[in-house]
Amino acid sequence: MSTPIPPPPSGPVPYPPEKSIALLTDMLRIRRLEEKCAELYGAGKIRGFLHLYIGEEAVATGAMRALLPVDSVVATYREHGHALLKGVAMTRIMAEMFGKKEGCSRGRGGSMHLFDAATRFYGGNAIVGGGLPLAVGFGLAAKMRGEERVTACFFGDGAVAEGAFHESMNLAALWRLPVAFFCENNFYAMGTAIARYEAQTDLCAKAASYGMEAFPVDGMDVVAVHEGAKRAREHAMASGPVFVEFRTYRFRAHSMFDPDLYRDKSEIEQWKTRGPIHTFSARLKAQGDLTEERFLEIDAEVAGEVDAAVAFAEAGSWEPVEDLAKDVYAP
Amino acid sequence: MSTPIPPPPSGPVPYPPEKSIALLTDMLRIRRLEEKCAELYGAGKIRGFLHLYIGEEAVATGAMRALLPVDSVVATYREHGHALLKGVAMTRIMAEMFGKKEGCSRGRGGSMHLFDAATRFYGGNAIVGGGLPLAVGFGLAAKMRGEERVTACFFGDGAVAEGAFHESMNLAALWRLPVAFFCENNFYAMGTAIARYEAQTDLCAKAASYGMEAFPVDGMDVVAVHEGAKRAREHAMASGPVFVEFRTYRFRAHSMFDPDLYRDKSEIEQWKTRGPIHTFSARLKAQGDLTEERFLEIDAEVAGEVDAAVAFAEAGSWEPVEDLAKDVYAP
Amino acid sequence: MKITYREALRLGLREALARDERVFLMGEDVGRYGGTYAVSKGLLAEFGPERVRDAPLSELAFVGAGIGAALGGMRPIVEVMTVNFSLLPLDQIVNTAAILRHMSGGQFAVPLVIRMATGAGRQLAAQHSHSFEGWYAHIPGIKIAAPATIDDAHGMLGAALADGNPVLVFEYPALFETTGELSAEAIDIAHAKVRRQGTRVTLVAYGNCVPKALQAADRLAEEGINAEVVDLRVLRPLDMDTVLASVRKTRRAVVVDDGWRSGGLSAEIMARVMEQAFYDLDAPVARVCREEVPIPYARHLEEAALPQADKIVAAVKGLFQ
Amino acid sequence: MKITYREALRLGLREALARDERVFLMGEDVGRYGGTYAVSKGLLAEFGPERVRDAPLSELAFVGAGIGAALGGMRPIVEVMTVNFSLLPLDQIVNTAAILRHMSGGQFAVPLVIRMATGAGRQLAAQHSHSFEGWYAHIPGIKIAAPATIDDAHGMLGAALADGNPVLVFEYPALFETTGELSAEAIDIAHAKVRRQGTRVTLVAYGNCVPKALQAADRLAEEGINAEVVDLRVLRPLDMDTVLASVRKTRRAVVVDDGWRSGGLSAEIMARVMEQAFYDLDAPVARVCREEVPIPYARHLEEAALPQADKIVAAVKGLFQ
Ligand SMILES: Cc1ncc(C[n+]2csc(CCOP(=O)(O)OP(=O)(O)O)c2C)c(N)n1
Ligand SMILES: Cc1ncc(C[n+]2csc(CCOP(=O)(O)OP(=O)(O)O)c2C)c(N)n1
Ligand SMILES: [Mg+2]
Ligand SMILES: [Mg+2]
Repeated sequence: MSTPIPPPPSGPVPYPPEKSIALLTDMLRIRRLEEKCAELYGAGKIRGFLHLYIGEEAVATGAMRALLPVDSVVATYREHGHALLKGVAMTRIMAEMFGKKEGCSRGRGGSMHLFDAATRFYGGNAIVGGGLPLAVGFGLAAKMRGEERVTACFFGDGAVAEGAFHESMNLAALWRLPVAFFCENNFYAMGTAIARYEAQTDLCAKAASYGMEAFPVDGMDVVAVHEGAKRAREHAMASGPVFVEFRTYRFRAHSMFDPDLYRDKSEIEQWKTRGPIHTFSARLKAQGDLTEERFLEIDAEVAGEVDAAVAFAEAGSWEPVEDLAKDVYAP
Repeated sequence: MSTPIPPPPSGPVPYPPEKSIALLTDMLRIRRLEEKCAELYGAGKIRGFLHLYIGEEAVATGAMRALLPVDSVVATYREHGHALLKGVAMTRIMAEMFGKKEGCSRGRGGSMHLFDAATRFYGGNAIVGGGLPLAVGFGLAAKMRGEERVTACFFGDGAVAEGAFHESMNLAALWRLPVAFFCENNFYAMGTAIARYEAQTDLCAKAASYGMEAFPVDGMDVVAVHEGAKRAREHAMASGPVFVEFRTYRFRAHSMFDPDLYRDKSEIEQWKTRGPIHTFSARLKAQGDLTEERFLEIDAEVAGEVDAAVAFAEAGSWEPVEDLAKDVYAP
Repeated sequence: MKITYREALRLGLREALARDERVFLMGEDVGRYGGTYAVSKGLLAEFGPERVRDAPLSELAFVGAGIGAALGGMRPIVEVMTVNFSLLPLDQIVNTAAILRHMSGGQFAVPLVIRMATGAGRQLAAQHSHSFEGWYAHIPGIKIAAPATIDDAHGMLGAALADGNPVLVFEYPALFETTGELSAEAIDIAHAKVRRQGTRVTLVAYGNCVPKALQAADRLAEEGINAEVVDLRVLRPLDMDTVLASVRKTRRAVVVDDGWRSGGLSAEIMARVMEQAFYDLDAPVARVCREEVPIPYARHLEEAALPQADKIVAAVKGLFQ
Repeated sequence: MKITYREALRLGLREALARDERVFLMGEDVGRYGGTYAVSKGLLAEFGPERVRDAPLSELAFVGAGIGAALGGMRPIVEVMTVNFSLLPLDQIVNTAAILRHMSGGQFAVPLVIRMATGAGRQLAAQHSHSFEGWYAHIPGIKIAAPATIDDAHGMLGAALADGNPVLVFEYPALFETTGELSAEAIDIAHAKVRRQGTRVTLVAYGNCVPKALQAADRLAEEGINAEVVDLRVLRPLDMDTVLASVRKTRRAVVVDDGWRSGGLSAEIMARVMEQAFYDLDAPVARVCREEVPIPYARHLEEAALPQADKIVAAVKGLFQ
């Protein structure tokens, strides 16, 4: 990777302690959920593709807390955290990973296809770039129906190279739709570093191409993310689409099949010093909003939630084979 | 159309008279060929879709004269002029329009699919944006083979909205391929004015998105086009891809089926004052490089070429039905 | 009321827009231009640019946007100008529209209609002459409607909008000028229909091949062969009951298919007849399809490449030899 | 030499790159990452980044660029990571690669090979479990190769490159770990092959269904039914001679197809058998296909959705009732 790595996020956290703790807790919920998933993958309880978000938690956390329940979310195959924070119960997410009927997609979707109509979480899409046109459609529907909601569309840096990105950005800008395009730039598309697939690695520079508002945000700093996402939501609501580049990093391999041979261990280590959870904790501790004791307490609570989710998933049932063809069509 | 219409091209023509006359002749060859095609369409000799280039002749003319025989050309369904000036005989173009075996695509392609291997004219593509990826491939092959040639890819403003444009521009820029992207911006995609389908109507502004060199050119001024295309060719050869926006206008309807109800007649009339042939002739006359007599002489020669082409096409033969399945596969 | 197929399509669109304000039409040149084939002419003036929405040349995105808008509570009618351009948004159709309901465990319906013009016969050459509606019928999760009559041209759109599934409605420029009486009959997208009664052979056709099959049936009648013509109408799901009832009666069948032969819908009809009525057949089912070539521009070659009444007649006679 | 299917693929690639310097490999993560399925592992180090070329997520453009490069004198091997993503570049495949030669009156050959992984069985769910190779076989102008054995995994790439037409080569992750002896046999992309001799029923299969058919044949043998297994190998053009010779001998057939049933390749095989061997059949040809559902994630549902040996056994027994 050629882009220099900035220093770790630091400085005062401008929130009341409860808000900060809530942000921290959410990041931990994603982290611990996924660590458990990795473990269960090893144990054969979870199968298929599994893409971990570990390292990137500040993005979903800061962003989702800036959204309202009426807002719609479209995400990618790396979406456990987004689903969880949009409000899908951890139990139902875990059951989905197990392939159980109690899962949020009835066990049919697995890790890459979490869905939840109630919380307006529209997936979960394993086609890179596939969610962007959908987000445009949600924005269009909201605008035509006069609904006060924003659609947040999460996607990776790799998706920016796809035609779907280009066409969707233009449509959204042309029709001034209330869509926030949240690019999670972790500098790699699978094993390919951004400079090896993008002629223009400054992703915000692309926004001019659509006359669209755009700005970069430190995606390892939950405060910066949260502020950026709030600003983006307001902009989308008031004057149309916006593109935000959240610069982040994944600490794990792309998927459970990836031997991760394409990047230097030192690069990973350097990014880990910017880890969203420990840097945020440190900042809170520094300003007296968090103690190690409290941290361990929260972590234990989260562990409890994860354990309960696993127990729920274990206790779940298999969809009967006779229902295989159910819901191919509306009745 | 919101973009203000500039004054007609004017000023001295910086070429020796022979060169100027050659440019004028080429524009006339396209014009008269197409006027004849329109007439023959009315007579039922030519069928299918027919897209006339009338009004835009300066672009193909100025550009093609900047290219060398070794260069490759990829164009659109509005490509009679490009084929002709790349060196495909008018006789073979006309025979193709008639659907005759002597046509440059054996009568199988018609107006939208002129091809000629010998002159490196690679069509003729009726899928908007479809030619751009091909051009990237030609550029890649040339680069890998160490061949000194440029690929010129012509496409319309409408194609810019397609995903194929985005992906192709990035690939060409990323790999620094010798490709000149020649956008023929006639401000309309069929009946839709550019401001009604592009959030960003300054097409050159898009180039930054790929870190690509780009500049606009008055596409009604054959001198400006020629100079711009030379500059583009040099740039492509020396340092990689370039995007040129040729601002032009079509005087006729989109196709023979188009009732042309979506634009003001006054807009067309105003653009006609910028017509590439009469403004260029006037400039040449003003500087004593052309007389009305000479003009009529040239026009008569061109008419002769057109008549010969029609006679050739009329005299042509039909591909035997038994050959229908020939060349679906290489033998 | 005697109207053209084109007017029937337009009437269907107008009624749909008037009936339900969630309905809107989106596609290239549907508004200001009036539709490439003038199908949506006048609708912009009537319903305004929000609901008759011109889109950029961005098939992938605006089809996907149609899916999103359907999920978001609208009832979009997306026009992909012609089937030839529908390969660009195919990923959205197959990997989202068709599977979302099942993959989400039944949470999401995608009440989306995609209209496209299809078929050859007007010398538009290889890239503009595809007939993929039969090919699309391979995909579970979508329905395919192929109106061959004035009534279907008028009524299938409404039926598709009411269906609640993603429905692809294919329109046939080759039939746009045909005229007929508009009846008051209710139109579904569930059943095939016998368009001509017969006893000795069943001609199974759809879309622009229905008139060709009827023409062939007329000629066959002159030669004493009484042919029944079944119009499939809906290519997915297939109404095999109607086809099989006819084939069991006539004991012979020819499938007429505007698509290429190999792996076309004709093969599926033949396979199902074999599976379900093998012992009722007096001869193998035959087919008349598009020749397996890209469609050439030259008229004589294009004609030779497409199913024609005389080829159907010949195929039927072949069954009696 | 005993190697895996994956190693056989890699060997084929390495030989192709070494043999002809016009050959290059282009696709997402083929280089630095070593290929999603580690097929191209090591090739970057051996041949360098020009010839083992990582591409952006731009399937439409890099497939089109492959076509252009082929026209420009190279011999590109384009990898579309999996068939699931191949709908994005489908327009380039169908509207350019497949038709250019014919449409230009024979002026241009497109000597392009497109490789993609295909098939389900690894709990990857609906968007990552397609099997479209049979569906692609509908398109004239392209050839389709489906290696089911170590020899074919190794040799079909070379045959495809030598062919001079655009060839789609489908690779089966479900078979990547299978091992076998690499023989010296010359590999073509023209013929089907009998993989097991039998007398009483013909099982027609391809790709990852070939082992399933062989397994079913073993079980059937235990029950006294001697099944012949034909591996189609090439899905377009179909080698019907081999299929028909077998069916005429056994008089019964079951087609096994990893694709969806309706309009799948199975239907085409059945249609052709009906057309050409109707009177040789003792029973209608049957088929075992993918159920017509998007593939679910849960293992038991995925298994139920796919062709399996026991379903093949049951289908064969059905023919004898
Ligand atoms: C259209 C498409 N092409 C290829 C793939 C295979 N693939 C899955 S994830 C991925 C990389 C995506 O990178 P990015 O968008 O940066 O997201 P990240 O995984 O880094 O979050 C690729 C190539 C796919 N799923 N879809
Ligand atoms: C992919 C695709 N979509 C739609 C069409 C139908 N169509 C043909 S030309 C055209 C307008 C193209 O406009 P532009 O690119 O500006 O070229 P121009 O005709 O103005 O030269 C459209 C929509 C097509 N041929 N291909
Ligand atoms: Mg990434
Ligand atoms: Mg234009």
